[in-house]
Amino acid sequence: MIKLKLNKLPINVNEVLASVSSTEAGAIDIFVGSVRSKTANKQVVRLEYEAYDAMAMREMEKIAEEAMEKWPVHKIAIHHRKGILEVSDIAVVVAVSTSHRQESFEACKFIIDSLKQRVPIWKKEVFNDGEEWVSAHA
Amino acid sequence: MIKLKLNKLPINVNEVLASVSSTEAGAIDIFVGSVRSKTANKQVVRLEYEAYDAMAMREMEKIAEEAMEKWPVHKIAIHHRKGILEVSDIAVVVAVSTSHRQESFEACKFIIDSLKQRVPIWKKEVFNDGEEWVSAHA
Amino acid sequence: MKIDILLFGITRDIIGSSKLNYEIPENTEVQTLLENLKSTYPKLQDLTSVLVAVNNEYSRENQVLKAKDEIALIPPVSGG
Amino acid sequence: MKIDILLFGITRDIIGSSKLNYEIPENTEVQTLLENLKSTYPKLQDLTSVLVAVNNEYSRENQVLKAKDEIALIPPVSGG
Repeated sequence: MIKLKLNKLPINVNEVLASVSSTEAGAIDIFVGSVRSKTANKQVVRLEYEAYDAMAMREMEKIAEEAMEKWPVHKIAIHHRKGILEVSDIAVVVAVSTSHRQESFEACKFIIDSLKQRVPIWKKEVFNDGEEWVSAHA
Repeated sequence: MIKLKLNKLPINVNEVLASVSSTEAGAIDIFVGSVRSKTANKQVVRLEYEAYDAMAMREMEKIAEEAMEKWPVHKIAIHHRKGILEVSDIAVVVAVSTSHRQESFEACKFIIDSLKQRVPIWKKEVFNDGEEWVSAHA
Repeated sequence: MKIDILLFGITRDIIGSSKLNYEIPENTEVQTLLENLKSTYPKLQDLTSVLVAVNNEYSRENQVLKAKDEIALIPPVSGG
Repeated sequence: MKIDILLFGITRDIIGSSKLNYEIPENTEVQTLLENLKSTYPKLQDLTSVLVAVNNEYSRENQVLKAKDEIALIPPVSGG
């Protein structure tokens, strides 16, 4: 079972956890990505996330389906936030429940790695003296 | 910074998350181990956990320190519950915050693997027709 | 034919709009569209990469565009 | 000398108490204690493993036990 969310609401990790819990799944791995105060020694004021919503949901679904083919996974949840985020706000949570822990780590890592490579979401870092779309330029 | 807990209280994942959050740490991996309804096709009624408290705390601390030597980790939290647990209750949560996600997965996996190998905590599975200390006999 | 191209992030900043109405010949391939856009908007050439999505999927370079396709430019993604 | 041995899990069930007061000669090593216990309580031999902790640390086999050490039997752990 796959639960996806992409909106401007704060992410509640307990809610994500509940959405992948199962009496058959003894292991859950949860990855939480949050806004760091510094990038390359520059102080971050805020981040602005935007998404190509329909395609982002589609890509997240594909990634979750790929993970379910690769590993014996019970449930997967991916919540990604968009809009304006302050330092230490949670930007993304990935949760994977499995019967055995090894698979939960591997599938969770695969999902967040793939999300960062493929899902059409963009973040702009805003500093005191300027702003920059992350990864746009080499 | 290392936060350890070993007691009979229910584990709150949001509390564990908060205890490892840091404005410098963009990545947190959280492992959640909970009670499965079945073991080897036998229905589990409950689990009974007990610990050699002083040594268990000491071993968890050593494991966390080893993780901090191996990886650039900001904070580590390990909460383990003891006493009587029902199906789907959380038995253990390990959380690791790092600057970059790869290390959070590796350190979190190392900690839960080491905990299961070394920390003096025991669980007894109670079935409808008997009970068994897990792993006691080959 | 006229197509609408959805723009996000740095490509929206470069082109100055979140949707570009753009004229292409019938049977234009994705790579030709990209070449044309890069020549109209040279700053696109400075980006690490620009991909084209068609109907919410990453496209192939030689994919032929149709008038009713939903077309979007995908600059380097940075979610997470 | 008399020592107290803390017992947990299956070892407590086998020996029937959470603390065993046990007589050992001066300078007894960990492995000798284990051999003696296994002969007094043969069911300990059926376990996958039994280790001895001394002062909250896993001990070495040839470690010599002292009267004031905190000694515990550690059957196979199963936390998590």
